[in-house]
Amino acid sequence: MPAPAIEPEQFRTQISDWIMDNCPASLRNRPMSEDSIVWGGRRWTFRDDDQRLWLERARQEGLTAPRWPTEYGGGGMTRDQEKILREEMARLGAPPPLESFGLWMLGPALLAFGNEAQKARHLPPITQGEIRWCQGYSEPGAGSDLANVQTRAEDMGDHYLVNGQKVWTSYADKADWIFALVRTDRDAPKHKGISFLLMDMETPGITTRPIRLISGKSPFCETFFDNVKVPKENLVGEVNRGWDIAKYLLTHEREMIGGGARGLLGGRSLGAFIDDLDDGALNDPVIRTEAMAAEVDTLAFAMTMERYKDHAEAGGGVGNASAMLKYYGTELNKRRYELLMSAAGSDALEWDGPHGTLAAEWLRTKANSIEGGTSEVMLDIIAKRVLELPSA
Amino acid sequence: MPAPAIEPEQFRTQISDWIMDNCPASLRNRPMSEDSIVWGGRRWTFRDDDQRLWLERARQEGLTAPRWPTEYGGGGMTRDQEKILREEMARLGAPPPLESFGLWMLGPALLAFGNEAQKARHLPPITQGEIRWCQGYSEPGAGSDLANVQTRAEDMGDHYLVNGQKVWTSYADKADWIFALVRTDRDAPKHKGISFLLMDMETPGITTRPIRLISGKSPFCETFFDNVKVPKENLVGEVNRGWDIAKYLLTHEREMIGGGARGLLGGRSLGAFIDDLDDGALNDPVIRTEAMAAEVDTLAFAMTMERYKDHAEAGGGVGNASAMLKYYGTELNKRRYELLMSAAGSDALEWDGPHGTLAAEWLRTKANSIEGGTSEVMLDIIAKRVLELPSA
Amino acid sequence: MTSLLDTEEEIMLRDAARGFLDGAAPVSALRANRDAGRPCDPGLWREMAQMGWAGVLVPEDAGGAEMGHRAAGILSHEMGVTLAASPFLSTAVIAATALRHAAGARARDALAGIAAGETTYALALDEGARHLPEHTALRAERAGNGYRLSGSKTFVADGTTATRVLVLARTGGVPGEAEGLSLFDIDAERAGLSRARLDTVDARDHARLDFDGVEAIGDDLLGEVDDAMRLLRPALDAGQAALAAELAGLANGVSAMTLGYLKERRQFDRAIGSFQALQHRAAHLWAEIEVTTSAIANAGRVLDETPDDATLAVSLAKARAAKTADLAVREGIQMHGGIGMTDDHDAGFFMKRARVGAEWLGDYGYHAARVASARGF
Amino acid sequence: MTSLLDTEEEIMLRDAARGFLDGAAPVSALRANRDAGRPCDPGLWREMAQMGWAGVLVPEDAGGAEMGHRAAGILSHEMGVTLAASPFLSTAVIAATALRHAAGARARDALAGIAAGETTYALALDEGARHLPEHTALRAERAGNGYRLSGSKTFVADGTTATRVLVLARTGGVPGEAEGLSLFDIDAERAGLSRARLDTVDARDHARLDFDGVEAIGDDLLGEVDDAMRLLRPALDAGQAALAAELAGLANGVSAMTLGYLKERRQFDRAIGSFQALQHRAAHLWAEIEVTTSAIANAGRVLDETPDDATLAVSLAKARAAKTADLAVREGIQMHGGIGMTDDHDAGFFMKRARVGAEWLGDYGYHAARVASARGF
Repeated sequence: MPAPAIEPEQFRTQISDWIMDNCPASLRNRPMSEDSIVWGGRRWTFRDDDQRLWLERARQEGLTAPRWPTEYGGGGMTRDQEKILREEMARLGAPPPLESFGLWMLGPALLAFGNEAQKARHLPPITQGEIRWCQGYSEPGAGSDLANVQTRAEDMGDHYLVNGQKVWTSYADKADWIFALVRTDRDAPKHKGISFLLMDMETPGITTRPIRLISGKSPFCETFFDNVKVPKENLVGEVNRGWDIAKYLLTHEREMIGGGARGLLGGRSLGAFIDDLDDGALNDPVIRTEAMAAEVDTLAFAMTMERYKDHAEAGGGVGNASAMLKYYGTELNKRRYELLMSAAGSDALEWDGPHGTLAAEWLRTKANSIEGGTSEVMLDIIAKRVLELPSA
Repeated sequence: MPAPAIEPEQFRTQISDWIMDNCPASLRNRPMSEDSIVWGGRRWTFRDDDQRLWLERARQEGLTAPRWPTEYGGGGMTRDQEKILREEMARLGAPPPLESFGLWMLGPALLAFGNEAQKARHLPPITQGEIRWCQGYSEPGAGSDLANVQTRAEDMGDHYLVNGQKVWTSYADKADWIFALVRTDRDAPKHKGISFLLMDMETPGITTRPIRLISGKSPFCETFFDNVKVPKENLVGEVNRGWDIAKYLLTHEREMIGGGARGLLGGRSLGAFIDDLDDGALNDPVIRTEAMAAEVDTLAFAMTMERYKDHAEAGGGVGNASAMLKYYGTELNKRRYELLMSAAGSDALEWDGPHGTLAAEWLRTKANSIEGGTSEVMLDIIAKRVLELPSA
Repeated sequence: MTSLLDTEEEIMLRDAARGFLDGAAPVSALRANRDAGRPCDPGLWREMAQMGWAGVLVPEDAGGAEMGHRAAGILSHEMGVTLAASPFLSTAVIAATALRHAAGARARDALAGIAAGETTYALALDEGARHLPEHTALRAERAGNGYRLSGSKTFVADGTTATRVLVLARTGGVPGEAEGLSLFDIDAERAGLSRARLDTVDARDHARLDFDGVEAIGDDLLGEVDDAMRLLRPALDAGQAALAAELAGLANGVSAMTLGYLKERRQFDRAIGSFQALQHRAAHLWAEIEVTTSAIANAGRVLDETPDDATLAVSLAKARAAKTADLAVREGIQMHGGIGMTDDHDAGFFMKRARVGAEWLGDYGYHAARVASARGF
Repeated sequence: MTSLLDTEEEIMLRDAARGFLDGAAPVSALRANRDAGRPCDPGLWREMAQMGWAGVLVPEDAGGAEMGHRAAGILSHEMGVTLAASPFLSTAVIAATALRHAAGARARDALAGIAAGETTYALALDEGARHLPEHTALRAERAGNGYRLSGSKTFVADGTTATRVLVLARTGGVPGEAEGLSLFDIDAERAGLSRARLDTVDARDHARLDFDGVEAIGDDLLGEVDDAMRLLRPALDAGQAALAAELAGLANGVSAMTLGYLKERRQFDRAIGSFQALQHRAAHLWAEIEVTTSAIANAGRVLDETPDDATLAVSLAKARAAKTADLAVREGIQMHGGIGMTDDHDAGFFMKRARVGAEWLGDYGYHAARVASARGF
């Protein structure tokens, strides 16, 4: 692996050589699918030895978390170096060795808000793929109002006692630990009495139940907390200041979800997809008109993702404008799937018919504009924080 | 003319005979145009003698206001008889002998809220076409908030002293009298201190100035009141209760404007219109798709007008649902004109080019969803009064 | 023409239907059927038949109630409100209309069977992903005194549960031509006919039917040979209008559920229905539903009074209804937020049925094009 | 490819342009020109030329600033913000690009004339209501050493004020064919050429040009005979991209005006911008403008870096810009209410120019179809 301070072109050469030497050929240039993702964790089973080998080699070099400090198993890279790494992996068709909510969400939160002991304890198992995390934000009845946290953590002197319920906890039934928002002060204003707590899912009193969606099975769960004892050292940041961490992570999440629209149907045009579904559909002026409009908007949105990414990478950040990406990307994606369903006609109406899981995917897109902040909340954010329109 | 209590079919025969005998042939089955309308009033000049003759004959029989009492020059007809009259006039191509804000607006208001002296003084000149009225509601800066009346009428003992300004007073420069909302109590809550006042436009202190719109010349004016002395007998209804009359008339007006969409392009299809503009335009899938959608919606809206009209005539009234007609009709009309402009291409961009006044008509439609209550106000009304959604 | 307003009789019919369906076929019944793998509830149809719904279009002399297409639309609308699954559309509307246009005692007997609730029908029409009757390729070849049917049909509503099948077959011409088509009325259990249920998102009975040399005797031919369209055209008009009414009912059903949620559900310390952005969208949706309601009433009126001119009225109704139902379910799901995305909630059922109803018997583009063509462009 | 973000140089150019136009060509200047019957202000163009705008695409060796298409887009965008009328698009973008693709000293001299602000051009292209270059019927017939041009052109931007005219003429083939077209560069005062201004809603210079046997000598032919598309294709790409940028600027201009109004204007005792329904619509409009901004930047980038692939990028930009400007002006007028409908207010100018800009050089449907075709459907 290249030394940290090195010329970009040399770095690129060394990285690409290393990938070619170390990424097993069986993994390269395979289409992405649900079972090609490595989530890690205590109960993880690899699909095959090559998958395990790739993770072991990559984490040894810090490539599961390229920009995290090396002391926690990160790669210690600069922003530009990470960009080169991702470009070379994409070019060579090497899959990500590990994906996890720990890498995406908890790690950045701990690096920004955690204490030294917490970083030392929790970051290495994340980079090594040993502990799988899930996120406990939403609660039944709270909906878009994430600050409406009812799950309470009572200070019992040497520990917190947690009681309550979370919903929409992705993969809670498969995760080892959970990071969650809990209410530690019931008298304070809504946003002020929230804390950010880490819990081992094996702690007595925690149970989970999968949620079935209108589109079928889902990774989402309900998670119940019944007199769960949590050591006080598991509180991240200051007590009652958890909303700051939550906000930090929400902006982060929004960008990820909005970006989904870009890659979903690969680089192919909508017209090509529709032709595959029904080669006469584009003769219908209604479908042709909508396909052209959706194609125009999809390409322009992809350019917008590029522009915002460049802006963020140039150090400008994205901030509240990320609400726009979330809003536009998810609404566009819903339109695209409505169009595909129309184009495919009655063949698309079966759960597993001539077009496979198209119907389930279509129904699943309806959640895009709800999860991670509804479209309405995104529009509120744009109106108030970007356009600075007055409050009522 | 037939006697009031008569069988419908006999009534129909007598009415149609009368129309054929009395409506000059030169007026019948002519296309409607700006200069075929008879507004009446002190300064009115008829286009020709037949136009004058038709008004004189019709008003003698009370046909300018078929359902008003005969003592005021009305026809004393029942609702069903008036319907038959309108049907026969339409069938025989007889134009309305007189149109006026007095017939549409002030008359109904006086019949409902006026005292005997006011009815006796003001209704006959309306039915005879001798006095032309205009309406003074809106004020600069008030916009949709019609109750935000700043024009004040001070009680000077034997008269009111009126000072202020109105805008959007249609044909104020051609009208003889104005009915206006004025503020008579500046300390009362907004809706409580308003009165409904009648003023002769020749009273010293009243001046008007025409408003030019983005679409060109318009019937709208600004009207200024500078120490105008108004006799107290010109107050309609109770002092400070003028808002009740205004609301009554607003519902009335809304139905008229929303209904405009129906007849605007006659019974021809949008496709036929587009073909006239550019016979290749419908080959464009975008234009074809929008034309089909607008045609579907236009026909369905026409059926809705019919359904609501039947409902109103069956005595069910329309009430707040009239907000829907106003909203849907005006928004649809805007869409139709946008489509016509697209279809006509660059030929439509001239003020007076190959397609005549199409550009001016297109721009004029933009006011439809503003005047008589904006689309936003209509949606508020539907949400709160029809759907009974809660207030904030 | 008569008024587009419901008559007093019609209002009573609507109220009665609503009362019955609220009790006998609420959305929870659809859920129970789905979870049990049942496409519909046979007992429900018996009750509907007893109320005269099966015979809504059957002449009185064949034991029907002969209430007409407006009444059929009212019943269909109310079934849409609660997503009630029944053979109503295929049997009582489509098959009954086709049979009424076929003369003779045989058709009269079949109509009597429908009115009695004993016979149910499926219409086996389309062979591909779109509604294109004239693209029929399934062949009916002369064999002795009868015919032999070979080919496949798909997306056949009520295909596995119906006791009889109306099948559109080609006796002449080539696929793409409206001529050369004949309509057969055969027993669903006949040898050589295999029926496989499709696992559609609306959890109703849609099937693929394979005809492997199925025999049809002369009496099975409905109407004249090569002249299917004379029966099928009015049957499709009636079916499309009733389906439009169902979709309008569906829009009303999901919209009532959504309005209820907007009034009850609190977020950010207020009822979400007090947020003006949602209010305006709800008001717009209501306006669209009102306009569609008129088109539905008009389609029923035209079918009852001047059925030969029905194309414009029917396609207008179906085009409007498909779009309105789509808007209603999209707004319904979005306004319900996460809870509406869960299978435990009923909102998803409306979205799934709306999609199936939009495609069946011609999608928005198909009907919009027919409106344009009827209007001369 | 380079980033879609403005470089520091580009930000400076944008700020400088904005500052200049705010002072020299605000919307009130357009109003004054209109009321005086002037299509544009000749003094303004001299100033623009002095700042190097006329030569934005002219090579340095011909006295130009050679800043490229991204820079042209930035200038065009800023002119859209204040609705500044100038010969920029016809002359500095379209004609300059065509001339750059024509070789030789004659083209170099013409480019020098453009950069100096001395020569202005109009492109005489379309003959009907739609943008269809290949439908050109105006004939150029051989006459001695030169040609004789006969026919008519319409909707010629800057047609009455330009000193020269680029005219697309048919030297072979028949209307409808892209082959057989030639491009002539002739003096606007030449005998037989009559120019009549059209009274268009945007109050700018659009004209009908009648060619009654106008003589063109050999030197007036730009490029090769029958090969106009080699010059015209890149010229149109450049013009369409710059026009898209102008429309995006227009959307930004009217939207800034509307946001200002929403913040200031009070109704029902609160700022109207505090009404959530208007907030959501304003936020949606902003999102659309952001997405269009990316497409505009991309078109400039592609024209500068890989101009042979520009069709997709340019048509994408023009299609987006037409739709976005349309939304911005419709929302702008509606949100301003009555005041925006009066001629005394500036909002109407944006709506009128948006409509003209949407049609010129190909409307939404034209460009959306080109995007589809470039994407293989």
